[in-house]
Amino acid sequence: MREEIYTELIMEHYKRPRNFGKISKPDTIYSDANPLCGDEIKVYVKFSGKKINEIKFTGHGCAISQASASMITEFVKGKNFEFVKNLSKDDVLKLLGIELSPMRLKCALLPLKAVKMAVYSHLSKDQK
Amino acid sequence: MREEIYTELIMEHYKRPRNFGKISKPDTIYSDANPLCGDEIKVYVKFSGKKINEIKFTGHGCAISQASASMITEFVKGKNFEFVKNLSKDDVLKLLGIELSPMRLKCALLPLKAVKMAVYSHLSKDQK
Amino acid sequence: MSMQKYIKDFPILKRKVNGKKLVYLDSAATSQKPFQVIKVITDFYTNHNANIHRALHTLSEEATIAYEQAREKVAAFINAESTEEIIFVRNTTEALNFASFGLRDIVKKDDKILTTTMEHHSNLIPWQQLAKMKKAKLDFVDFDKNGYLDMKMLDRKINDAKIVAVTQASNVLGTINPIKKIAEKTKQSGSIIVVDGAQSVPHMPVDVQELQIDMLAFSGHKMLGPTGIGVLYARKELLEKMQPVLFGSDMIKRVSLTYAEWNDLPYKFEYGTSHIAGAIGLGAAIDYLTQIGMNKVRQHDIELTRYALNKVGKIATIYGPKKAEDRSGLIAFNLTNIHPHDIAAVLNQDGIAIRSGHHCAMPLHEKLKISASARASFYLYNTKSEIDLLVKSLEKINKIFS
Amino acid sequence: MSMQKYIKDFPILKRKVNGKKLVYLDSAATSQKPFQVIKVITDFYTNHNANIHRALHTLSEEATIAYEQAREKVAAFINAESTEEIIFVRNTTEALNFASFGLRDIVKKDDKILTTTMEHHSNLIPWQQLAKMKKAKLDFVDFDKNGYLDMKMLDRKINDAKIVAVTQASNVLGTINPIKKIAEKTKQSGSIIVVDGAQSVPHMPVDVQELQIDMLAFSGHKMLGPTGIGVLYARKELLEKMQPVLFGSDMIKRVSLTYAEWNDLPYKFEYGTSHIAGAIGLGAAIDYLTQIGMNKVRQHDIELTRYALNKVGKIATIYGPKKAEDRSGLIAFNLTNIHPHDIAAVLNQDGIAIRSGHHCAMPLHEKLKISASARASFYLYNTKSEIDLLVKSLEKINKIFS
Ligand SMILES: Cc1ncc(COP(=O)(O)O)c(C=O)c1O
Ligand SMILES: Cc1ncc(COP(=O)(O)O)c(C=O)c1O
Repeated sequence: MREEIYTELIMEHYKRPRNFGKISKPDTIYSDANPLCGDEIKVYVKFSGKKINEIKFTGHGCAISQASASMITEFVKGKNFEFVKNLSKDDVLKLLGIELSPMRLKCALLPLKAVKMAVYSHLSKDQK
Repeated sequence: MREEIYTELIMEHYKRPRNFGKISKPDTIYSDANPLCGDEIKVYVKFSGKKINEIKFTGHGCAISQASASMITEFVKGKNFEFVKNLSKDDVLKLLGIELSPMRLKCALLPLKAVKMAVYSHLSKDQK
Repeated sequence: MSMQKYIKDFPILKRKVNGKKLVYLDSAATSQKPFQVIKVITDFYTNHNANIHRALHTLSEEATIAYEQAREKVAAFINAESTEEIIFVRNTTEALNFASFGLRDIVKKDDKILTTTMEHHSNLIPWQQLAKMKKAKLDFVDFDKNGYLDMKMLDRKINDAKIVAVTQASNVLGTINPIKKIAEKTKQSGSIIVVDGAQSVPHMPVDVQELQIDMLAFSGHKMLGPTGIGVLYARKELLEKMQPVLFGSDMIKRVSLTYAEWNDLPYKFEYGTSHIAGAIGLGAAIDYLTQIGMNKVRQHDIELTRYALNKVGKIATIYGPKKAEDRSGLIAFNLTNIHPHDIAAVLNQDGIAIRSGHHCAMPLHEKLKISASARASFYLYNTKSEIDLLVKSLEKINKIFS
Repeated sequence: MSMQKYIKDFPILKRKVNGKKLVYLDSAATSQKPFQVIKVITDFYTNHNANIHRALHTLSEEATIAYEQAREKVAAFINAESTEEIIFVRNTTEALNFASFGLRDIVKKDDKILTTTMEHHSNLIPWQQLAKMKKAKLDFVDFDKNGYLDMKMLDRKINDAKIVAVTQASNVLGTINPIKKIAEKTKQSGSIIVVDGAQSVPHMPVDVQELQIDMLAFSGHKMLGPTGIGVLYARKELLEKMQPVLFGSDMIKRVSLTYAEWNDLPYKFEYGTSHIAGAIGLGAAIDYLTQIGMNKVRQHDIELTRYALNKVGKIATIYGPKKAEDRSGLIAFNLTNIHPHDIAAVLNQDGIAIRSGHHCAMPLHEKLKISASARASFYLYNTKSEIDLLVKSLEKINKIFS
């Protein structure tokens, strides 16, 4: 039964998301949206060297996307580029602790996509 | 059985069409085509007053359209505008002496359409 | 309710979803199909399949006749003057594109195209694009806080409009717009009225002559018909002035390497092999609806909507008019502090299918200051007890998320 | 023959026409459908019907998965690198329109678009229109008296061409053009090659990467699939540069009243509700063809064509190459002094379905100095004994008209 996607863990993160908010003077900002449902996310990152020093997000979305953003930002804080680059769909699902239908997967993966893009865009700025 | 559309009468008109050819200095010429099959017809008419004095046609098409052109031109020669205007699908079928499927009907009716348009276009020139 | 006897015609409604009997409340997205429609499609492929307009053999004749009969059924259904005015297209979106780009020679620089802020994207983007292409102006009529079109604003803006593009029924607010009134105004100002009938034609009697509509777009799949088929109606006189947008085989009379002459109406706008089975299936859907009677279909929508406004209205914020008579058969709503996705996901656990999101009406949602909504939409096969099930489930969701 | 066992899958072939068993020789116009395809369509409407990409409920998920699986099947069938390169459209004609108008920002004044004199109108008119719109030049490669493309003329004309639009198989001459060779030349000159695959993709293995094709258009209805669905393949890099031609809902990421941002590939080119059942049906048709093997399908075509060239060639003038290996599975022909319509009409009396006319290739017919031709076309369900029946009937016609 998929009702179990609304686990205590998910609901807890949804109701009290970690890292929700803005960073003043971030090194990079990245926004993305899920056009099919209107979910939006904006990721703010501050780096120290190759490490993610601070990360926050704003936006709105369903419980899954909000909980996912909360958990992923928590997970990558203090980690380096390589770590973020290697994060996969399965890592997100492991964090969330649930199984998802393809449609719902998009909700869960939007934050990961945004975090990766934020990191990549900083990386490409660096190399210029 | 529709094979009977190739009656002796039809085949006779097809092989020896009446009024096939051009009129030099006609009062009006009208061309039409059946885009779906490539049948083409060009009708030449000479009037005396309100009467069709001379009528000929050129073009190419299947046995049905050629026989129809042959019979219709024969039928309207010497007749007046009113007579042509009132000609119907049924008149053509009566002339041909056969029944036709909707698709084949287009072949049979192309000459009638062309003759009518030739007459109308002359009429509208007259009224200007 | 008097529609009860039709439910058995829809095989999918016997399905279970997550162990529960399916409650399908997403007909505004696409309707379900009665077996009468499915059977006609199957029968076409099984017994009559052939290309149309192109061959003299029996199958081709049968297919052509069936296809053109479907066109007659559509013409009769909306009371068009002639079958020449019925263009088969893919869907409402395509119809509206053909309407807008078909008018490209008529719209000049600085001309005004007037539409509304309650449009589906499909009745917005084609006009945005046409305006951009021709450097024309795009202007909007707003809706008021009850979801009604602001007719005063419309009066102010309509006089110098060249085209007025408006939906007959909003797919979010449910609002049914006074098309006849607006059409009369366009007749006075000499503008062209293009009506998005995606949510109206399937649900109420629509008579293009009585309403004085110049162009009307709608989709087969929302009115019990198959996917991939829709209709653009336009008055013959307009169609004659309009340019085709896409080009190809059947729409041509004569071609040389450098020149092409368009075919007669309606073929001028139909390119390549048509969706023959789709048109025939739409014809069967129209037969089905006609046999029930569109007035009865409309009446049923009103009853369900009134019931839903009342019951769901007690626990949710519903957008649009308060009066069921002014609405089509749908309600878009939100529960406090619960994302519509989560509503839809939990409802699905109970076998209830609704839609959540912006329903392809982002500007409308922005105006309502929400990013998304949940929407339950009804058709002739829905019942009041299904709405009761919806309410029960919504109450449960409120509990889970409290 | 080894295809015999598949005939029973096609229910329509059991039909009688004018009291005779149907002999269907018009597959180049549209193919018949095996029950496996019909069943998938019926099953969709009966058990899974919903709109796609838009809702979270189970039916919508099932429909979306089935639709996207169909896209994967198409991608695998022509060996596209990614499903992002597969755009579902109405038919070949629409695909070629999206190709031509999609390139409108790339084609400049005086640019040359090169095509051939053996094209179907669908691969001619869109380029005529694009050339007109952009004041570009349209040039043509001729075919020789045996129906082969004049490769010397092509060599002379290809160097400064921006786009080369060519059919892989002629629907009248049957000629299979050397697409790989032509594509290699376009790679040298930096031009884009657009291939009309309407008559090739259903009948032979087509590998877009191996052939180095930039864009490929084909129709579902000619390859055992339903009507109303077709495919535009284009390399991702090209699709990214191309502009959408029609505009609407699913192809959009963000919209405001004055601005729209296109969605990711392939959705950027799919507007409004897709022909969901059509795509799924096409997927089933591809499964069917793949299971037989496209090499075997091709081999069967060659055998039947060789037989027909020999037998029909004795009493009729057949156009195009003499070698069956260089031809697709069709023959267009004429009997002396008998109009093709009359041939078709009398054949129909014997239950034999062929096509007569210009087959949407007027310029080709002009080049051949004929106004029309009769065409018999084959597919995997046809047999040599059906060709024998055709020959017997043609002999009879010669007698009637002598
Ligand atoms: C070579 C060729 N191109 C294009 C087409 C057009 O296909 P459709 O009518 O499916 O768009 C056809 C079929 O009629 C064809 O034979
Ligand atoms: C008001 C309105 N207009 C247009 C459309 C687009 O219809 P389609 O997706 O069939 O093109 C819809 C349906 O989604 C709609 O509700």
